Amino acid sequence: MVPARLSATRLRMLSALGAAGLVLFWSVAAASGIVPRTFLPTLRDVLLRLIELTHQPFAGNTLQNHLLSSLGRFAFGFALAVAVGIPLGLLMAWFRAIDRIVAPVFEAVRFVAPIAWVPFAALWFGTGIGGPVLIIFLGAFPPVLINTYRGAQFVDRKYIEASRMLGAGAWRGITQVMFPAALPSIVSGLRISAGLGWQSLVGAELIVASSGVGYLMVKGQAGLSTATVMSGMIAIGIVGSAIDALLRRMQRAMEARRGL
Amino acid sequence: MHQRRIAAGSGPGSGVALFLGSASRALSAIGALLFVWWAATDGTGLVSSVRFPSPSETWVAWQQILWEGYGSARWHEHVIRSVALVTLGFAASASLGVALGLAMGSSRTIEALVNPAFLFLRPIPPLAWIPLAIVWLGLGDSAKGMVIFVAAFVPSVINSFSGVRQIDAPLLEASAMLDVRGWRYWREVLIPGALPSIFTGLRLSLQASWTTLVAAELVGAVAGLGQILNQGAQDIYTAMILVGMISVASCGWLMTLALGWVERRAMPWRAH
Amino acid sequence: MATIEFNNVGRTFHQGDQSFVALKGVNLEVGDREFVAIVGPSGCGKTTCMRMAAGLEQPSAGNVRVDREVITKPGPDRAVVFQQFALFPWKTVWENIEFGLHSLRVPAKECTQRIEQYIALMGLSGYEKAFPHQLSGGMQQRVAIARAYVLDPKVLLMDEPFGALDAQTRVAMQEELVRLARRHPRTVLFITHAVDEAVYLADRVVVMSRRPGTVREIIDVKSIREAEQWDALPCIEDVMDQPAFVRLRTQIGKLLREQQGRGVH
Amino acid sequence: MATIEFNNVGRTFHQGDQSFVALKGVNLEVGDREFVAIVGPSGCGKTTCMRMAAGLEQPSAGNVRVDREVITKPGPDRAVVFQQFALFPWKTVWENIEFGLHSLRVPAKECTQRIEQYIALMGLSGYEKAFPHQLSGGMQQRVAIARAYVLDPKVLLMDEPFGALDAQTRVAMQEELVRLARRHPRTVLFITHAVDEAVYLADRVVVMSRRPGTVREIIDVKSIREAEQWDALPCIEDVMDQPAFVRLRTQIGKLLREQQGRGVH
Amino acid sequence: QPTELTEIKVSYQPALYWALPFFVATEKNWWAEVGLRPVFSVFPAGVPQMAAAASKSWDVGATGSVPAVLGFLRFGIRTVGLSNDESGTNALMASQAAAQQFVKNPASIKGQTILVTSNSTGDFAVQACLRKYGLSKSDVSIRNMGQAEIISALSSGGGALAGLWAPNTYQVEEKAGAVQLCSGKDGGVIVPGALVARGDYAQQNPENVAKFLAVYLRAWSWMHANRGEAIAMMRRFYEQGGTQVDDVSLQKEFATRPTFRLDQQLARMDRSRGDSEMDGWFSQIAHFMRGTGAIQNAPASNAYITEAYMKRVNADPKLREFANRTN
Ligand SMILES: Nc1ncnc2c1ncn2[C@@H]1O[C@H](COP(=O)(O)OP(=O)(O)OP(=O)(O)O)[C@@H](O)[C@H]1O
Ligand SMILES: Nc1ncnc2c1ncn2[C@@H]1O[C@H](COP(=O)(O)OP(=O)(O)OP(=O)(O)O)[C@@H](O)[C@H]1O
Ligand SMILES: O=[N+]([O-])[O-]
Ligand SMILES: [Mg+2]
Ligand SMILES: [Mg+2]
Repeated sequence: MVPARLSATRLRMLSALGAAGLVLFWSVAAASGIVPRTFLPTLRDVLLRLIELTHQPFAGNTLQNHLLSSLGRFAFGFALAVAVGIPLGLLMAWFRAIDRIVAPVFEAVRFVAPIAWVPFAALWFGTGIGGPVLIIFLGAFPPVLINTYRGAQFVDRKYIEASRMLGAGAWRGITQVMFPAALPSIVSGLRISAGLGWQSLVGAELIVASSGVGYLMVKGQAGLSTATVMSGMIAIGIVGSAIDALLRRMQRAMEARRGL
Repeated sequence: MHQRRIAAGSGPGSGVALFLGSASRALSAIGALLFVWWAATDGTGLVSSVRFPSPSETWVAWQQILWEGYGSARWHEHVIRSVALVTLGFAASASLGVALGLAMGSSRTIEALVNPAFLFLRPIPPLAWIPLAIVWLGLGDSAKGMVIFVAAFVPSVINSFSGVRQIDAPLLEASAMLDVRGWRYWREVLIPGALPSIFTGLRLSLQASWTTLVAAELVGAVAGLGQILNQGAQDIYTAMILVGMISVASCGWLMTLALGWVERRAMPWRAH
Repeated sequence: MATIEFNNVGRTFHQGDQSFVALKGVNLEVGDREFVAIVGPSGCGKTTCMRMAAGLEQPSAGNVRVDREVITKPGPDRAVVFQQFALFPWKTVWENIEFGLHSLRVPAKECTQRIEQYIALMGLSGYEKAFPHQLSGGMQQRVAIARAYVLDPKVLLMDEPFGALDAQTRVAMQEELVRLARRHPRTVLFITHAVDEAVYLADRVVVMSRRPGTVREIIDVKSIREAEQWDALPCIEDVMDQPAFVRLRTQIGKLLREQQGRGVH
Repeated sequence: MATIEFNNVGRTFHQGDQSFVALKGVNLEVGDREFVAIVGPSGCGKTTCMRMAAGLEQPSAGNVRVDREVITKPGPDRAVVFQQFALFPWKTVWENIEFGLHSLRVPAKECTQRIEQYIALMGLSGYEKAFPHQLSGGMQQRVAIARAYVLDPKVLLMDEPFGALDAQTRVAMQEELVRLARRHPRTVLFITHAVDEAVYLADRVVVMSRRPGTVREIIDVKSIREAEQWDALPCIEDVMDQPAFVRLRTQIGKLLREQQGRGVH
Repeated sequence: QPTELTEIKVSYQPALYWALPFFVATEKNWWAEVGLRPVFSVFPAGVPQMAAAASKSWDVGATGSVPAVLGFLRFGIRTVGLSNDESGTNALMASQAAAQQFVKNPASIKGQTILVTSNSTGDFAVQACLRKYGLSKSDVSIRNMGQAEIISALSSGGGALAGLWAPNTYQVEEKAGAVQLCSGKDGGVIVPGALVARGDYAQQNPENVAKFLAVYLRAWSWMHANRGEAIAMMRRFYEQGGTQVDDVSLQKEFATRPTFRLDQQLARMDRSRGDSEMDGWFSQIAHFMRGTGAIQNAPASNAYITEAYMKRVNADPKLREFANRTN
């Protein structure tokens, strides 16, 4: 049975319950002392540190400024991944020839970690914005491409056939049929990709380190300040969740439109 | 019903033929790539070897790691360690991730309960877990396994989840009418219906496992392909980094081929 | 015992900010082991009615009861043949038909026997191991019908089940359905757009009016059929030649045409 | 000028290791502006024939030509109404109908006018902005038909287009199709499982035999229709009352029953 | 003539002792006095710093001795001076729990696992210490990890022995009670820090390199003369780099890490009687790097260490005076 929709209040209640569970788990683990406080600070410690970081600079910047410079790099790399990944995925699904050229290379290269490219990124771009953007791009690109490609490939043939029968060429077939049909899968890909792009940030910030949440976390780790590291994680978590929430909203709007 | 028609004439090839087909295609792509690489570096000197290693330099590095070793082990030892680690982390996280994704997809209550934690923990880089992994699990394989697990978990969950949500409503209704519940509902309706999407997720999880390996092997690796990359980066030994990259890429590619084979077996109703 | 009751049922859909009344004040009682056919113009809400009886949709007003129980969810006591047949693409013909039987805990041997029987009956022999995508449209629909019949349910809900069948198969199916209905009478709600099919099969024919859909008229066929002993006639063509049949068909056809109204000229 | 030729067409499917001959030695010529209907038992290969004419599938043997050109791919010169109507779920009714017109570079104003005309004709007024999932089955099929008609193509390929329509709409559609076909004659290949529909609409009726599907017989209707001046009669019921019509229907029905053979008793 | 300032791209790593002069000189506005306008780029480690030289992201700077040698081999980076002698702060550390045992009986290190960032100055110091204890590399098992991971492991009990450098050494001492067992100095080796310049840049702009060196030297001269003020600036500089250590450790930086005045630099670089002292130090480093497999052949030290720029500072009376100024 299609899972029944829940009322808004019920939904909020359950979500709150889930969040409370997470906090409880953390508190119990921290209080139990199984892990020394240096390594698992209490929620309170972390929140205090988080607040402190917003007005007291650490590693040269306040938390929000670190976040801002990270976001800038992320936006660049992610936008590039989307701009290349979606069209390429659709083209690969529509034209066999492109698929045959791109797929083998891509299938191999995507297994190389974005941070493994750090040395090359540093060699090619030095301190320029290109290095971090390349790293984030490498992280964010594969899920966009794969989900677009597979989503497009698994589009019910009858739609593709209908569009061909109605005289639509490659352009309209791709943009008006394949793309909307694959959209649910593409959005799933975007969600994963945003997550991975955001994660590659730490790697990206290994190249030019004077700002960014990744930099802040590395510094916090070296300074044995787990609260700082966790503040960074929370900041990343919040921003990442916000991006994800945006994408999920898109996903739901689409589901509703199609009566799913 | 119309999706069948496209490939109908050829019929599903045998696994071996498919493998050989994609292998030969890949080989020709690799050949072309090798040539372009050679032409750009050794051939014309367009790209200086400061920026990118040439094939000859890479060959030398390859010989070095093959016979003398690099990063405290020889090539095959690195490969074996990494493949074992990735397989373990991937298998554990994929099975749990798919299960959670399916559960979230099938019940809005579970979705609402799990979402806060999931959404929040998800964007945290695997790298960021390393200090905690060290503290919790020490320097052994379990710490590395944990980092790989965390990374591979997410794509499995998301794709399984959306796979369930994409199943045609009439099919779910039909199974409700036929009173199919519990384990049978999962095995015969939800899982097969979500399978294409689940496999998309598994592919991404496999990739995440490999890409996280480099990070994971910061947790004190005795051997492993991530170790080649880390050490190569510390030594600015670009040719060796490339050897590491090619090794990782080949391993990942081969594992994907295997996954593709499983996928075709698992979905006999699809015209491939 | 199995009855279906629609008590003042209404259904409103929301399209953006507009709301749109599809059904209003539908009252209908299907007696135990009664065969009721619904005819009505396209879009008048027939499928919606059936989905509510199936428990796949909830009424916005009133309620639907089966055996006096208000329906809230689907159940195996009511088998459904959908307008779009909803076969599982990942199951073979055999597995699709077998699927619902498992929930009924039918012994394995009887299972096999029943499935084989319906596969033969539906002319699907030789296709047991084919997947739905390898079948023609008509064959797929036959599988969907077999999947419902094989359950031998108390209530059978059928939404234009013979729509995609060729004429011959259709006649065979209708005759089979009549035979089943008479031999093991059960409660059937049957949607069709073919008036003669409705008259041939049903005890009563419900004519629905267009938007907002409601029950326009209910025509009793059973009393005439029993009076004229149609069931004794060997085949459908003979029934259709009966003057009473022709009269009923004309009457219902006229009612329908009245509902047709605007739109298609 | 638009003709369709099937030259010794065969089609074999592979199911696992087995191969299975669906069509064998099909020869058929549809003349320019001729209306040919195909009837045949379910699964005999009608849809497969049409898909080959559409260019969606390739014959395993022989070839299919339109205007003497061997068909290799789909094109807007041949509009198709599918058995399963394949509306785009993400487009509204209006957008679905509009889709094909874009490829034809019809001026925007004429576009709007033509779409409006067919929306009215199909009784879809008021549903322009609805999505397919908000429509009833019959309404969806009418959108699919409008989507093909609006293109005004030289060749029209229709696979049981009226299958899901209610009787009244169906008659209206048939009359409309006849009117269109007579006023702007075009080449039509029309699959149906209703014999009277075939006789009413077609210039020639092709009866196919079951597995492996091939042309069993071709019946000329046109000469009789012209001789008896059916087109002068006001409505379909009148045509169906003509003795020549009844004779043809019976003849084709008998042929079909012969093909039915095993399976459905 | 403040409008005529020449831009020079300077690279360093944050929160390190030898980078302090850049901070001080900037605060004091000394760059402009020699006609330079520095543009800084900061790197988390020597490796990306060297790699960025390939795209000319910087012209001059300071770095560790290992990256300096690597930088020459890969990208033709020249070593033009000494930043400091960090022999005392590249050290083998023991965790709080294990320290007692190893202090009492260094021989018990045999068979243990040591966490090091391989092919780093820390690694170099650890190997020197092992030699001092009469052990060889094969007597222990070495694990390669980043410094941050080593800190986590050492302080959580995940590891007992590790090679670290300052200020990481202070972090584990202060916050996890770790103990320094043996420094590079104890092991009898010198771990220098390098002042570097991109090869082609140095050749084309010898004047700018000399000015850069003069500014760097002046900062040290001033700091040694004004210790109190220097410590305060150091704290600020470290905090800016995300490192917080207490005053004791800051004092220790000055106490344990000698720096070199102009005359001392020249003396260490003097090749009039064969190889210079500095040649010897770097040769040892290069030899060690060959041992780790980082490089195939150790380059001759005179290929990358050039005293020409230091001499240039000395030859120019104005620059010489500037470099030695203590105010
Ligand atoms: N989910 C929905 N959202 C909006 N409108 C809907 C929805 N489902 C059905 N409708 C509307 O309700 C009306 C009744 O639909 P229903 O499918 O019950 O018709 P029907 O009588 O079965 O028609 P047909 O004979 O063509 O199958 C239609 O006008 C349709 O547009
Ligand atoms: N992809 C396929 N793989 C295997 N068999 C197929 C495939 N497509 C069609 N067939 C077989 O070919 C035969 C003809 O199918 P087709 O859809 O053309 O029949 P049809 O005459 O249109 O039937 P209906 O009237 O039921 O729509 C059927 O027996 C079907 O099982
Ligand atoms: O500068 N070092 O990274 O040694
Ligand atoms: Mg309906
Ligand atoms: Mg068909």
